Amino acid sequence: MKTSTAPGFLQSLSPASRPDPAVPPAALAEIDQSCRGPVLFMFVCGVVWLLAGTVFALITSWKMHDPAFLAGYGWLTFGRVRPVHLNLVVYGFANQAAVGTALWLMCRLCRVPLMHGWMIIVSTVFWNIGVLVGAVGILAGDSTGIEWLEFPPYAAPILFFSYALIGVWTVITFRFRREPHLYVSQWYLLAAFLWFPWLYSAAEILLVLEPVRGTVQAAVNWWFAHNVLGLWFTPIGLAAAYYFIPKVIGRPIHSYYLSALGFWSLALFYNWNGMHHLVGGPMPAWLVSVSIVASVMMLIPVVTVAINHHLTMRGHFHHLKSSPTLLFIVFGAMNYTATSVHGVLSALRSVSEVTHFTHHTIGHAHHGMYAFFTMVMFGSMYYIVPRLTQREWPSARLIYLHFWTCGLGIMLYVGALTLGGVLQGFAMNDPNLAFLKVVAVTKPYLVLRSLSGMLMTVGHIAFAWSLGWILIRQLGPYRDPSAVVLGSSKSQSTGAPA
Amino acid sequence: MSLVNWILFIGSFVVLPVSALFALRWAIRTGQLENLNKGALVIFNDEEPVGRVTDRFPRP
Amino acid sequence: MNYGPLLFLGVFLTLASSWVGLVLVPQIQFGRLEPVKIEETGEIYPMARSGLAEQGRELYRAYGCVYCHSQQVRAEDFGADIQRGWGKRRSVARDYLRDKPVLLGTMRTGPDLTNIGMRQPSVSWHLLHLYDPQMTSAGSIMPPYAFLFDRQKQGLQKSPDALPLSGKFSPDPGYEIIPSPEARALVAYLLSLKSSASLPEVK
Amino acid sequence: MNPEVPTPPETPSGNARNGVNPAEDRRQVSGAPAAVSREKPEPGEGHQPISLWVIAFMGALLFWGGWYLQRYSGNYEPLVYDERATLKLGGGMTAAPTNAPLDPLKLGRRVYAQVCQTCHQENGLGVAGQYPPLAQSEWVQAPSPARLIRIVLNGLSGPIQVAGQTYDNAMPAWRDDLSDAEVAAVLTFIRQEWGNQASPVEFEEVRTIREQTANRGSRGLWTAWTVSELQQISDTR
Repeated sequence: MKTSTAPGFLQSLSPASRPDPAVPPAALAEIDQSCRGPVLFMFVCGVVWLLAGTVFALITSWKMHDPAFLAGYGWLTFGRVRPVHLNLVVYGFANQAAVGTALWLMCRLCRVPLMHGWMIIVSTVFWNIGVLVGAVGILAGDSTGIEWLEFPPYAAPILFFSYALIGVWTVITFRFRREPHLYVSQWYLLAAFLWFPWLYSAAEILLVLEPVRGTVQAAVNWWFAHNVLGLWFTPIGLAAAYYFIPKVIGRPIHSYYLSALGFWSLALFYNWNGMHHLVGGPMPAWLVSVSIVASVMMLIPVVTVAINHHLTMRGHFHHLKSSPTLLFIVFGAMNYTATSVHGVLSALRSVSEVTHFTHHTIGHAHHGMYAFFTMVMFGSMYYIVPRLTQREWPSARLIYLHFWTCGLGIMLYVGALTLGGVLQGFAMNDPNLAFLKVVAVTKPYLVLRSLSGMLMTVGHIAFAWSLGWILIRQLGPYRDPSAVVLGSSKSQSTGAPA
Repeated sequence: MSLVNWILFIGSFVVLPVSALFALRWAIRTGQLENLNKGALVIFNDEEPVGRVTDRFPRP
Repeated sequence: MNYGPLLFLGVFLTLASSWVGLVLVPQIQFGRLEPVKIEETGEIYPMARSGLAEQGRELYRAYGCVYCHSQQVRAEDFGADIQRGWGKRRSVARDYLRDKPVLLGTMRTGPDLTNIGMRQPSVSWHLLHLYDPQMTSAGSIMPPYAFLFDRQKQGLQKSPDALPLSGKFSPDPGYEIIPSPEARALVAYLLSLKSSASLPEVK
Repeated sequence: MNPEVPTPPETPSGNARNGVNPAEDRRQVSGAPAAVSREKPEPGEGHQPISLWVIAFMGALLFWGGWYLQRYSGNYEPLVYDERATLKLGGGMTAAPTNAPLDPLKLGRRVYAQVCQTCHQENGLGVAGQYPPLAQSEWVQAPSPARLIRIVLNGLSGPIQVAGQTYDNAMPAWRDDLSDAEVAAVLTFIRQEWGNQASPVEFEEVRTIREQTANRGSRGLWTAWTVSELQQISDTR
């Protein structure tokens, strides 16, 4: 049901145009219908990159304990497949899963159908071209050599153009919202959509196009790299958690005051964290100290969010057995708390002295990026996709397989590298131990990492299988959506208490 | 420490808290913080009211 | 909270604060550091690298060496960097003035390379090590970079550039292994990595 | 949709809130009489006040942050890298690092790990066909270290026979990078490790030979020894 009052593209750009107050908030089914093409397109592209990134992850991990593996080709050397893995899963998968989820959440929270879907489609096409060009560039040796920003300079404008479309779309949607109140998820989303282009363009300019001198580059690098996680992925992950946890169990969030406190303290402190990656490095003492203090201050938003989510869930944990979305998101939210507290500890100078430069850091990065963020994104997709396709997920077993392989896999991964990293750090700080002995200490943990990676691979294949299957079902005969998807239709109310 | 740095640091220590205080005062006076209790309910509506569980595993 | 502009202003100001604090202030404070003249030797430090070493640096970046090797030495009483001989003093901002990009690194899967040019000045060692790290460092998990070497048929006489390989590392009879220009550039870069000059800000 | 709709009845734990209008809710949050609170043992969700414990926790963290910055900021100077610099200058709270001389064997082991080990290996056996062994080497265990000191200071090039095997590689000069004490320590170490049994090397011996051979090249460009040259030098005490 198209509303005739939807503004045209040019009209929606005009600062004078306002939403028509006579138009009521859109029905959920109408919103889902409008999101179907763009959001599904983004999710499918994201999952394709997830599979490709997983292949590169396995190659990278295997090379760590079997250096002769695929060693004959320059383009497959460790130092190239590793950044390709990172950039594919971060910019290819995580980013598209994040933006797709964010678009759907924005529409739902603003209570408007997705406007100008073509912008999203064009943006997604460009984004995927950018990721492909960037990954091939790295394999060809054009990496910038800057962590989290390896995509060669010629890929960046493509990505930026793509992002700009999303940014414009967000502003339009926000301006034409039909729900006056801003829910906490919207704060996080709007903030993330403002922060990301600032971070990305500043880093691209100051590091690649017109590099600043000396270690100022390192400062910009870690200001950017830590904030991509902290001010882009984390807010979107939290926005999803703040929406789906109350939504799935049908109970409002415990305390809105805590939500506000958590949001503003995150905004205030997270962006100052990055320099703790340079503890002991050639940076002025104050710069590192400021970041250490800000890192410890992160306990405030983390504890607030943890309390808020926990008290919302209290008495409702039995829903974990019945809801795939909740299962993934609660797992992610718990790991958000765990990884953040862990991050606070490893920012301290005395801890960093041991753990810096070791596999511990890699374990921590995956803890945040995977055990928290990616799992929350999986949970979100399990909620969103059936509503867009109007089809049921094909198999509960596949979902369980996905959850347990990925959940156990990432816990094994984080455990192995955290422990192995600490042992590596102690060995490295013992000057009487030859370096090759330090390497030998880490080897069993690197093998464990490969095993956990295989577990997660199984989960990713299961998820891709589910997604492919549900999409194929959509091509098949139409089924009554109200019988398939819970809660998205009034006819479902027969099953709900009156 | 050079003059520029002093200005920057003192400036940030004074300007930031003062502006935060003003923002808070403004927010309270204009009622930005008053209807927070509505906020948590905004994701529920007639279609999906409070109390309805909206997700489950697929049934065979 | 339902007032969009308030949200946008707050969100803008928070990131602006760290943009000023972590990017702008460092740029003002040490973004214009200059090389200095070392009193003992009269050399300008840091010196520009030779063209070959600069080419090697590009390869170091392109092959992602930075993912396993750091180039920063921590202070005497912080970790064991100096006791391990990775440098004679801690690294400071001035050491990196000429580096684009700065390759500090965050991992020590392999040893730190700040001072590798002093610690291991032998070109032939580096070539052997690049060809197959197991030859010089058995048990290492560094990948072999044999693709930086050319396998060619041996002429009447052994080429003077051929790697002195023996045992299980030697090529098929009648063949020899010659380092490519890339391998030589990479080694030239590694040998250029020295930071023992004492600076006013650090003993 | 109307956001003013009161919490519906099916909220499991919030039955007491049935029919409460939002105005009453607000009153309760902003410091209601105790009796009202008791009436509603678990008030409805959505607007729980922040626990005092959380506020106290935040205060403690902020206080700690201020203390840390005051102590470890190095006065916000750009060229101060040591976060304890101001403490060391001011109250003398930390003792200056002592430069106590290291046990020569310990120092020798350390220098060996730093500069020798990459070629001669941790076990002193070298690399077959490339780098000669030091363990059980007749060169290392010679009665006088005169040749060894020369090799370390200026390097060695050309073929050399060690333990019946010929090696043809080049050893670099360490004259610029190792002090007399370090050369003495590392040579003492290799002469007494891996079952080697030879006399320790004295610091004075290194200094004397360093002065004697100072004319073999210049900084960075030292002329390496060849075996035939070294054989001119007596290796007996």
